[in-house]
Amino acid sequence: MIATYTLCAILFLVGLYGVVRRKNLIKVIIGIAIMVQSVGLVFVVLGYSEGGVGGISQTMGLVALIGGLAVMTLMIATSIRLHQKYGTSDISEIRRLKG
Amino acid sequence: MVAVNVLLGLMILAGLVALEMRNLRVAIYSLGAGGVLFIVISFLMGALEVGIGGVILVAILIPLLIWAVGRTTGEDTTARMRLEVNEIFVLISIVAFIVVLLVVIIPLFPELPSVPEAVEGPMGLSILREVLVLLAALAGVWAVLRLVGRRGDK
Amino acid sequence: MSLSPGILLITIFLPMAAGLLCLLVPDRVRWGRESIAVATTLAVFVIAILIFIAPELRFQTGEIGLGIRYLDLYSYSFSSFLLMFSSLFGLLISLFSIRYMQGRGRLREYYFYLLLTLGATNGAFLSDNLILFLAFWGIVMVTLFLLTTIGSRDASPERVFDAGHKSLMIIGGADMALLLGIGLLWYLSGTFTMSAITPQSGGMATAAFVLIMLGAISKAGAMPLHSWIPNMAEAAPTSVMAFLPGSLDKLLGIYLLSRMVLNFYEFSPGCPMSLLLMIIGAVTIIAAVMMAMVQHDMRKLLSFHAVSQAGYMVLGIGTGTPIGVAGGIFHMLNNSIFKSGLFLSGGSVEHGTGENDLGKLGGLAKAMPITFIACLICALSISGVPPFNGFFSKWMVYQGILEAGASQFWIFLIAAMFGSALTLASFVKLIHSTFLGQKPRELEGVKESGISMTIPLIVLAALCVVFGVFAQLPITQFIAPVVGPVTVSGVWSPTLATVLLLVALAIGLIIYFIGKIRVTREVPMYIGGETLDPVETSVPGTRFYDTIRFMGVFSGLYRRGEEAVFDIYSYGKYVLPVTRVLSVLHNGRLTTYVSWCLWGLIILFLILVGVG
Amino acid sequence: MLPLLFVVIPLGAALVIFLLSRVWERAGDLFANLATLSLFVISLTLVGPILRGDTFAYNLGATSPLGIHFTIDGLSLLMLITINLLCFMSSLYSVNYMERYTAKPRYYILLMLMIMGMNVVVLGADLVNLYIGVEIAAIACYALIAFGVEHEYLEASFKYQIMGTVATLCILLGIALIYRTAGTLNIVELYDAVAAAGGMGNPILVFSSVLFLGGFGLKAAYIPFHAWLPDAHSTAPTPVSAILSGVFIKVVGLYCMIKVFFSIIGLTPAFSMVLMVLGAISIIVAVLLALAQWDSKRLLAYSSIEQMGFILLGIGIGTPLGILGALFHLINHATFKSLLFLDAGSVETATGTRDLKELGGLNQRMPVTGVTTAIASFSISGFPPFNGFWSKLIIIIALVQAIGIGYPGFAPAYITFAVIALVGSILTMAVFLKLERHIFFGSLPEKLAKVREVPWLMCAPMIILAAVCIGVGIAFPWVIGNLLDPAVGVLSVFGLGG
Repeated sequence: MIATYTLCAILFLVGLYGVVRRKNLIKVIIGIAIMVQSVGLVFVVLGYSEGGVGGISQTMGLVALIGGLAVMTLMIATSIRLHQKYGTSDISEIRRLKG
Repeated sequence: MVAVNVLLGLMILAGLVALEMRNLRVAIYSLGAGGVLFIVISFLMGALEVGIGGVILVAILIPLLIWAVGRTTGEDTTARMRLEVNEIFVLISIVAFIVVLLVVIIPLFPELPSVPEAVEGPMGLSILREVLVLLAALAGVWAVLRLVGRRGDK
Repeated sequence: MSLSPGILLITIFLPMAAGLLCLLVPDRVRWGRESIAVATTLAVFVIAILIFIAPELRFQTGEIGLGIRYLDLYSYSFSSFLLMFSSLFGLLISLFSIRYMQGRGRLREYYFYLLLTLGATNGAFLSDNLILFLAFWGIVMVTLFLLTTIGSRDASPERVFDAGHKSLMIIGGADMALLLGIGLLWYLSGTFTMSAITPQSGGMATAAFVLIMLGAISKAGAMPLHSWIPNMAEAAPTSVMAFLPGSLDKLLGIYLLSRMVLNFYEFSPGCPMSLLLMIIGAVTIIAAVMMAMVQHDMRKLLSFHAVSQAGYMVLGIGTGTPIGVAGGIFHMLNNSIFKSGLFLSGGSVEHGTGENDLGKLGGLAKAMPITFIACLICALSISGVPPFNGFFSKWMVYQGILEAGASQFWIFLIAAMFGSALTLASFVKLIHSTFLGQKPRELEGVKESGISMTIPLIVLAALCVVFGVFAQLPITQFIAPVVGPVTVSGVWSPTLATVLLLVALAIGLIIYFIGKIRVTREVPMYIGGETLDPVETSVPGTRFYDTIRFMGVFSGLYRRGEEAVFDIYSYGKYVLPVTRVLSVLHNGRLTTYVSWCLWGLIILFLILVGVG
Repeated sequence: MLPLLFVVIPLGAALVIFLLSRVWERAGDLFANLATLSLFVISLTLVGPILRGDTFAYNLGATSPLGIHFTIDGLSLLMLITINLLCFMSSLYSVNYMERYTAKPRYYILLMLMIMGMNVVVLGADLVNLYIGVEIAAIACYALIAFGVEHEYLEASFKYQIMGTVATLCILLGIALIYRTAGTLNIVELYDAVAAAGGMGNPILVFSSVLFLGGFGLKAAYIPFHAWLPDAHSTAPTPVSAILSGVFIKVVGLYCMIKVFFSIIGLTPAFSMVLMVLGAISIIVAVLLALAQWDSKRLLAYSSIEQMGFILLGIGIGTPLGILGALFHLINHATFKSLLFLDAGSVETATGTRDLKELGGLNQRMPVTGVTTAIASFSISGFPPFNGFWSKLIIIIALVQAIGIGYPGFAPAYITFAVIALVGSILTMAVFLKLERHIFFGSLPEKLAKVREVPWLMCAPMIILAAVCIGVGIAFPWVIGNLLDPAVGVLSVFGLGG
């Protein structure tokens, strides 16, 4: 099990790495998607026992996935509009707000 | 468990590919592959609901992303790394975080309880809540995709 | 006659309610607000006298936790005599304002704030609960700011606001110290009820003392928290100056300081805190009076004296001896009388002439006799000339210093006396350049101000004389009940009094003449054969003490004084570079922002999971 | 059934607005205001029953996290009143203000969803419901921030979306760990279950509470998790900014944190110290940042972070008095900060700019805005008799009191934090005097000579909120007795010294 947990953690960190280091809007969203999947997996692994995965854990995993999906839909919409407005998808150039 | 671990390893690989690819379409397909692996893992472990959730996720997210790439840019042209204070700070931060998180959590895993919990539980109303979340997101998308936000603009 | 304790409420809430009424009175009702204000303050004054005559009164509502009551009012000797005087000043100022403020904008607000201030001040004197006291004390600060923003005639809106800003920052900042001090005091004594607090000692009590002292001296205007007064003097209406920094703020600040010394802290002559207060007092006396000597603006000159006089009070209370404390409190009372008298005379002159610059005034003695005489009496009073009241309170302070023990204290005595001399010297300048000397042509046709403005002046000048000639009266009636029996027989001790007096007069006159001789010599009569305006050839009183200003040692100090090095407020500007650095760090990059979050998590993990 | 109303009414209003907006353009104005007003009134009617000790519960469906479970206790009622009062004010203000944006019905729909989300957070009897509330409110909030669909709106929204999602994922992970360790998600049952699982002696629970600290911290925006807030709060449409700064960050951030640290895990000395340190840092850094701003709404946004610091400091003390002060400051900040945002919006509406350098002397031209801003500024600076004075006072007194009854060995820290809080207060004064100086005092620039006061429908909420600031300030014993004591009663049982 420890190996599974560790791999889930690594998957989460890979997603986080994408969020922090990638500057393309779509790449950032991909990073978020990886994180969402990893959290979903954490629930599955946490709820896992010989007989299957617990109902509550599953429900919460579902919450994570659907919640993530909802947010990402909005992110995609926003990123399209951002690209239209700024003419770039580079998040490090989208910084009118500072100070 | 071994199979799950292998699949997880593949997911990580797919994730890395998705993040590193310059071609965004390939990156998204790679993410989709990761999603499929996710679904497989869920079903393998017996998590039917999460698996269905995964299917929904992949089925909606991937086309959306492809569509978004079509509307924006197909190529990730952002520079990989510049020698700037900011970039170095960010790199140090993420590396430090990864190290600290792993150092902190690996000793925790044995502490995690392995008491089995009740396997079945009615999905019931939890679906209703998911619907509400999706509703909010739809309303949001509906608002954000307006072409003109303020009266008098353009 | 027995009064119901509920009468205490009237002194607080009647002015406040009347103030709200003033806010609602429409502009077309002639004299509506003015009559409301005068009638209310008169009523409050009468009630305050009744309360003073009556024995102790206490009004309480139910407890709301932590021993705090919503209202907990208590009148005893100290608070009721202060209540009487604050109401008196309220009455005089509203009388004075009728004419003085006539025709200005924002009158509606002016009377509202004025009455609110009076109510809150009365509330502060009466409240027996530190929290309630703090609330009323704070309201007075807010109304001070609001009254300042009404602004004098000749100041730009920016300047007016900046003066208000400065006063609010300094008093407000000191109030924060006061708040913490009150918290510590509560922690030590276990109660917020002022009459139940027993004198505390020890390290934390000393910290509480210093913090509360900061609050008190910022209100009273002693150094180093004095610098709001001169700025405000230039920007606020003179009646406001007479009302708040001139009288009520002094009463409040010194009241708090005396309560601290008398009731809350183990204060003995010669203890470190006593020394601290005495040093603050002495430095304030000298430094402020030095600044006052070189001012050109009448209001600013008066305001530096307001600071300087606060030094005497702090010095007197700081001695810790009964006579010294009594002297400090008596001086607080006297100062409020002659200082508001002086500010109001200034206001009267300003009302008559439209001018505040001493250089442009002169020769008004004949045109404004009542103002002149009132101003003269108050000026002699403030300089400590017998038989006016300032003399006695200062003398009591001197005696307090002598009784305080340690032989090195002669230095405080010297400072106080020297301060008196310089005060006299600077008032010679004020009187000369306003009422004596050559009358500028622009001021022909200036007439004495109307009766509503002269009555307050007459009352205040009369009080100066009465409290001087019959000094026993206020001391036995007002002050002895607070600090215990005071041996005032020494007041007439001829040797010391006379010597001090003569020394003071002599120094004052010497400085006066030095200044005068130098200036007269420098004024050229003709330039290029043209006959000059008599105004320019007259001896302007404003230049009397430029000699001192340019004297070696002082020139550096004065320059620094003008650069506001001694102004605690000016150190605020050093915050700005820090804010700029922080601002630049927010560079708009999402990645940077997320990295900060990561660092936050890293540190939390290390601290909580790693260690724990 | 009663708790369900807080969800059904906004949801129903959203549906009605959606259906009617095609036919009737102004349906949104009517139904949104009706909904928020009725919610506010309903929440007020609950004060009496709650004081008598009643609690309201509503359970729909199966066992705890799978069904929908709501409860109303003292704390949630306090939050409900605050939320719904401010949302009512904002929706009233929106009627005129939102005219400048297109597609007003969509705005109202999102607003209703956000209100519903916040209500769900407060009502939720288990962590999953709470999380769902956070998620709904957050999604609606992202969209509302982006509502102007111009450069800044989208940028602020996107950054918040990313950071907010990272936060919700942290929260979710925390919930997962707590669930597997304690075996339940019901908040009432969790306290005992967590204690049985070893409480803070259990490293898993410590880990998950750190995740909560980070996740809810990001939502509550204290330093260093704050960076999204100034962008989001300053660019969002003003009524939304008012809700965001006024209640949103408190409901989805602080309220949840209070729940976690007092109703679930229980405070430990280490967490108490961490909360206080975070609070103190937020106070000082944010107020300095606010001092540097020239955009009125950005200044207010930074000042919100600072005020969150005060609340966090109060929570961190952990004594009943500290929590009382924190909750009192929470509702006070909600009123005066929303008021300040509405005022800034009015100034922007009237003059077309938020740049302090271009404004000045508006007191004569905009009396209502001027007076209400002055009241709010005095309130936030902690001047008596306004409400901010009392809550700051209580927090300071609580810190002093904690020297005696707090955790042993923390005495110097309590004093230090008190000093920091006071220094922060002084700087707050400077910040708001700057705002007053550059907008309402000083001389009126020539091009603003024709500025007029905003319409009465925008003035009304400002006046009401100003009246609340004064009213709460004068009648604070009533507020403490009727609203705050029941709320603290829910928590301090588990806190320190209770």
